Amino acid sequence: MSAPTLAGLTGAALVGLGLYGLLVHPHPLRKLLGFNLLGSGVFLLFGIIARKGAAAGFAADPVPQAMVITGIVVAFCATALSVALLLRLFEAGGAATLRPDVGRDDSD
Amino acid sequence: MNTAIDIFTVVAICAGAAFFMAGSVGLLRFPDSLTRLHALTKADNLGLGLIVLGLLPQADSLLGGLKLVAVWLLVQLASATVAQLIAQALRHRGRGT
Amino acid sequence: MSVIQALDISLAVLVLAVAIWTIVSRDAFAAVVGYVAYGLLVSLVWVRLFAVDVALTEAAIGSGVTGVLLISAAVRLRGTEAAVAAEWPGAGSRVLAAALCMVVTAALAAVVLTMPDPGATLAPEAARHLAETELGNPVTAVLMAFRALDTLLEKVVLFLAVIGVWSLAADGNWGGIAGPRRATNRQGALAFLAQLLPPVGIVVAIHIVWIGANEPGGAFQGGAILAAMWMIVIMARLAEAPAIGERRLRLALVAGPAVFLAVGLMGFAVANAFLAYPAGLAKPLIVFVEVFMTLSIAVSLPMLVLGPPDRPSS
Amino acid sequence: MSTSSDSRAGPPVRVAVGRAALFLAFWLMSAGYQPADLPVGLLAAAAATWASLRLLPPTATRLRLSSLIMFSLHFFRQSVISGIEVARIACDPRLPLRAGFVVYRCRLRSAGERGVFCALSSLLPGTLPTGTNEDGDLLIHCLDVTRPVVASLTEEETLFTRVLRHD
Amino acid sequence: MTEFLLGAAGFVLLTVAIGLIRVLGGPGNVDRTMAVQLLGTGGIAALLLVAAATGVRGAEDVALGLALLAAFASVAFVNSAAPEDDREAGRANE
Amino acid sequence: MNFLLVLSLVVPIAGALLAFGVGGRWVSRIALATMPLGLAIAVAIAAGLRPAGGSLVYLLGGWSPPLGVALRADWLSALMMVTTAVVISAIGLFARADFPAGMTETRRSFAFWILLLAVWGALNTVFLSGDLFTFYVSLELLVFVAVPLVALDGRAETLQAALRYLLFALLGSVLYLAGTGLLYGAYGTLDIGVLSGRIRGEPVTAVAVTLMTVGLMAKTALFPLYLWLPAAHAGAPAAASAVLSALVVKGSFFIIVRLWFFVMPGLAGVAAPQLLGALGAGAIVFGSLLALRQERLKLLVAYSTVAQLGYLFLAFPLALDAEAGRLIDGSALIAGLVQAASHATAKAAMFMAAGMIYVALGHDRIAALGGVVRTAPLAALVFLLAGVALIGPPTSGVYFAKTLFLRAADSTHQWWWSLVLDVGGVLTSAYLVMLVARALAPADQAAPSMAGIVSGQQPVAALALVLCSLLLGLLPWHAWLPLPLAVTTPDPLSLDALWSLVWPLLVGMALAALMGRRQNQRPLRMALWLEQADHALRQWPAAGFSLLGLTIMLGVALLLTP
Repeated sequence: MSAPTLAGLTGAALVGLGLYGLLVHPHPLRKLLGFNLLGSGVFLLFGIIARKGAAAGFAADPVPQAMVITGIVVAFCATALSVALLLRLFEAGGAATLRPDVGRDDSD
Repeated sequence: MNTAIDIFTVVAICAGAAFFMAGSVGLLRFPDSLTRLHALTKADNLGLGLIVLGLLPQADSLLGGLKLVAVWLLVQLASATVAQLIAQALRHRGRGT
Repeated sequence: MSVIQALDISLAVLVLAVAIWTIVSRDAFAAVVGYVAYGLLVSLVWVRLFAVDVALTEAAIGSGVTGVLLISAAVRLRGTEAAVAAEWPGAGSRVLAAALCMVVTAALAAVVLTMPDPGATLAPEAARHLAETELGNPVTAVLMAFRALDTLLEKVVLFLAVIGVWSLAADGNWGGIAGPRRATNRQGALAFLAQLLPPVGIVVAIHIVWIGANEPGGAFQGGAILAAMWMIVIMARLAEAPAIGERRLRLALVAGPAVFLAVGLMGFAVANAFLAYPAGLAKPLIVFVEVFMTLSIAVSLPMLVLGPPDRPSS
Repeated sequence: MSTSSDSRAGPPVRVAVGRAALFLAFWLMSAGYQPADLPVGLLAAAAATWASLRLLPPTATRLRLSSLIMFSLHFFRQSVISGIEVARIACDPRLPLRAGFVVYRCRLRSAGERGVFCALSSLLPGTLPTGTNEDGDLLIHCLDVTRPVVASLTEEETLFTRVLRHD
Repeated sequence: MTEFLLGAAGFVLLTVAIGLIRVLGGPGNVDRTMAVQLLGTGGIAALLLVAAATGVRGAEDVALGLALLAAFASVAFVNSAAPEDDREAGRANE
Repeated sequence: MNFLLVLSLVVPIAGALLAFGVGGRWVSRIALATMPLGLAIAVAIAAGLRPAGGSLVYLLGGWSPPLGVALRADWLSALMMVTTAVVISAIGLFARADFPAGMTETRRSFAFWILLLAVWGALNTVFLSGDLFTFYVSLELLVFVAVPLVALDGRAETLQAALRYLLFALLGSVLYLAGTGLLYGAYGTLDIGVLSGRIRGEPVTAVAVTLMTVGLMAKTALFPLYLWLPAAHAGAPAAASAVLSALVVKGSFFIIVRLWFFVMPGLAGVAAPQLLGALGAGAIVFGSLLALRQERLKLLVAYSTVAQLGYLFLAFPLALDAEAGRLIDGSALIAGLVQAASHATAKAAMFMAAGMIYVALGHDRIAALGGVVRTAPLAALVFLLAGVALIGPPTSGVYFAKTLFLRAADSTHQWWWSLVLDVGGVLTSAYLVMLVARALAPADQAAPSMAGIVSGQQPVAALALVLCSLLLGLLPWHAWLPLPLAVTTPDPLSLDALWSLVWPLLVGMALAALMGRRQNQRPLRMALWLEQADHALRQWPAAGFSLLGLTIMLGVALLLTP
């Protein structure tokens, strides 16, 4: 089995793993880790596409590579915003839960 | 000449890999965090140094080889700091704070 | 099985093992550390896929800066995991969810296995037009010329993320400072590192930005390294983060997208299209834009990691 | 950060030039030598020097080159020896560990010099500075306290002091 | 030679993996932080070996980047886990 | 002419960058100054479309696809861009009082105005992009705008709503990105035009389109994936809610339309569009019934958004030409987009009205709305008119869209969708009737002391939007849209038209009496069951299962398409 295929299969497995973490784990920080794994798995899928597109003297197709770089940046921004929100939520509400209707202020 | 260089590379890299192994064995066997820290920062640094040494003659140019040395120096600086930082943190924990 | 296959397989197994650890470990901090280790290993995978630009990005962002962000968060959120333990779905639901996720994985794996080799590619197209961009690195050419709009918008994403993080500040702290205060004594191993490493990091970062035109590297990777160096200085309490109301900081944050936009608009006049570069000036203009982008990235990333300002500026 | 350097009349030019040369050398190490790239290298060295002068304002300490070489040789020899030592302990079936703390009275008084010395000794296998105790002495963790740790540290410190020259 | 370098890279990765199992398990967060350091050094070694074997251009720059950031995660940990009295001291100094 | 496409993205983004760089009092001024400019650009593009043969193309950097990225404007883009420009300008006018330009820079104003400009740029990018990856980046731009808007008030519950939204939206983006990658890997291009010529009905296409569609549905909050929407839209400040509800969710819907109608119109099959339509129907029924059960005005409006988003997805089954086996971008799609435009204007006005009522009364409890007609007459009027616009009187855009939908259902022999449309009308009437009944009730307490004063400009902005929505049906659509000649706008004064307005109101009244929250009465068992289902769907596990289940259902439907 070639290196790109192997990376692609790893990517597919990571997508499933990340999806599971993101959907099932109750803690927001763990969900965030799941999201990052999921994203990373998707990027690896781009990686195999890039490598299989090696042509014209390039060892890998540059277009998917550029997209992955953009994707990594965006994923980082998303992680940073989530962490900031989570920490603020923890500060303001004293808990880091995503369950609605907890600690909800029912008066005005 | 080439064979001699290759033999040097093989020997140095084998030695480096052996130090990495020794480091990991130390991590497994040493009883507490501080001693494990010794195994981690010392053996692995030496291992990396030997691997860099072995790769030097394989580099395309003198400056290409020096780049590897630069990498090694940076890792040295990093692990010197980290070793102290973690040791301090461990000592804090030991005091129960 | 050849040696390289064995290496690839063990690398893949290791990556998956660390990823599984990240998902299943009980402790959030352990999971985060697993993720940082994972990021390091994934950058090795990228080198194996001959995507060195991506490997550099992953090394700097995926494990480096993200690692710092998540580790600090995990330390601050310590003890919150027990509180949400009751929200775990039941065992049956978890098994079902795992099975459904596996279906997704299986579908993707089937796609991967049936993918033609060689596959569809734009590499020949990129190679044909590479000379017009005057660059040597096709990835930079895609980012800065062929798909420049995406890169420009990505910089706007970064800019908006900073606004998003800042907007979480308490009203009274608007215009204030985030992160640790500056300490008066500069002793200890951390200060030692923060005094020696950043200048070296600056040299490496400039090297990576500069070489990005022809070899793997580029503005983002260089900017991320610069950002990391600045963060070390802040974390060692050798300097304080700037107040978010400071004019210089604001200008540095918008410099990248603004200069990119300005150069793009200039394309209307001198190159007949938005985001086009005039012949003969393409490379200098791209490097010019990259310099400002590097600056913006180097400033934005620490702002994102430090979080919203938590005290007014003095 | 600027306050500490403001108090001086300005950083001594010699220090700045020395550091810039070091950073230029590092540029050559990492980027290789291409005449066209040299202006960028000079720029990078200048930027690095500026950052370095702000982070680590120049002090009156100079380095003696000959002693530095001597010290480096000693350092490398010592690190190989002690690396083997750690490896030996780790792989020895009896695991001959006698770990413990040793208090070492450091004669270096300036914080910077102390930092360098701590970093160096933390790289040397067998010893690991874990901070200072109440008296300001270094607390060193050792894998084998029965070895002459203090003596070898003293020797290193002496060699290290020779590298430094106070104007 | 290529095969040897790749083999060495695999070996280093394997030993790192073994160490990783030990430190990720804890007992404390400080121990876990060591895992990052372990993988930093070992990963760089493996990277250099793979790069030398496969001739990937620019891999040394990745190693340089990793080396620069090798201490980063640990610094973040120590910084955020610093005992509160440390921060109080910082405040008192102003 | 074509350069206007570039300007429509660049002007708001440049405005945002400039506002950030200058800061202080100038932020809102720059934002407000950008608005007429952006509106003019959008109108100019819409006006220039027909002379240019129906579409405008701009090759960015002069690079042509597949390597380069192209911007394309067609009637869909123009319709949505003009709607966006109108809504944003109105919101800008409305928000001047809530986010004033003080002497010192404040957090809320600074963030709001910059985000308002950024959302505009992001939406225009969505509407004009001809490239799947540019879609991804602009989707992310929308997320990074929308989440801070939700969290702008900074209370714990809005922070939580923002975090839930962020995580779910990110999941959607990543799924979309995965599909994009697979399509690129299979066909070597990201350009919509080039791709539509190359794409084939292969398993890889089915997997990719499934992932992309489900990801976009999660971002659009299509039933049952709406876990984030009610809290997020109800918790934001009124002006921000208006942006989120009227515009942001339409961005991801628009990309689904582009994907299905312009990338793979011939590959949709029969089952998959029916599934999308069924989800839409579920949204209409479920969302409307839950709107009836809400205790807070803003939550009611939010659930009404969940319901109204369902209408948009009816376009998929109704646009399917069974004989040709492809989706036709004809009257059913026009109906979907006109519905989107009408909803955008009406819903923005509704959130504005809810905000003004909140300010006037000091609360937004539906049970205590009595007397609002006297306390805040203009706000109440706007709310009423916006509700009427959603039901769809004969002059309104909703009525026009509904007529087109019904014709399409008739001509494609899918009577069940007309049933859904009727039910939707009844349910919408029901919650409006219930609100009117509450509002007309005598005030059960003395005028509250907390009440604030609504600024004079605010009702004007909201009223203008409502009128847009109410009169949208009268626009000369034929001159501008590729409508078949057989479709004519019905006479708004005919008896048929009047009856079609009255009967849903009558049935709605009965339903409101039955289902609504009544004091001192035991709720119906079905109402309780609904609330439990809603509560479960707003939790992560149920939402996760829905998402995974939908992925598999849609995937199977697409894989089995011959």
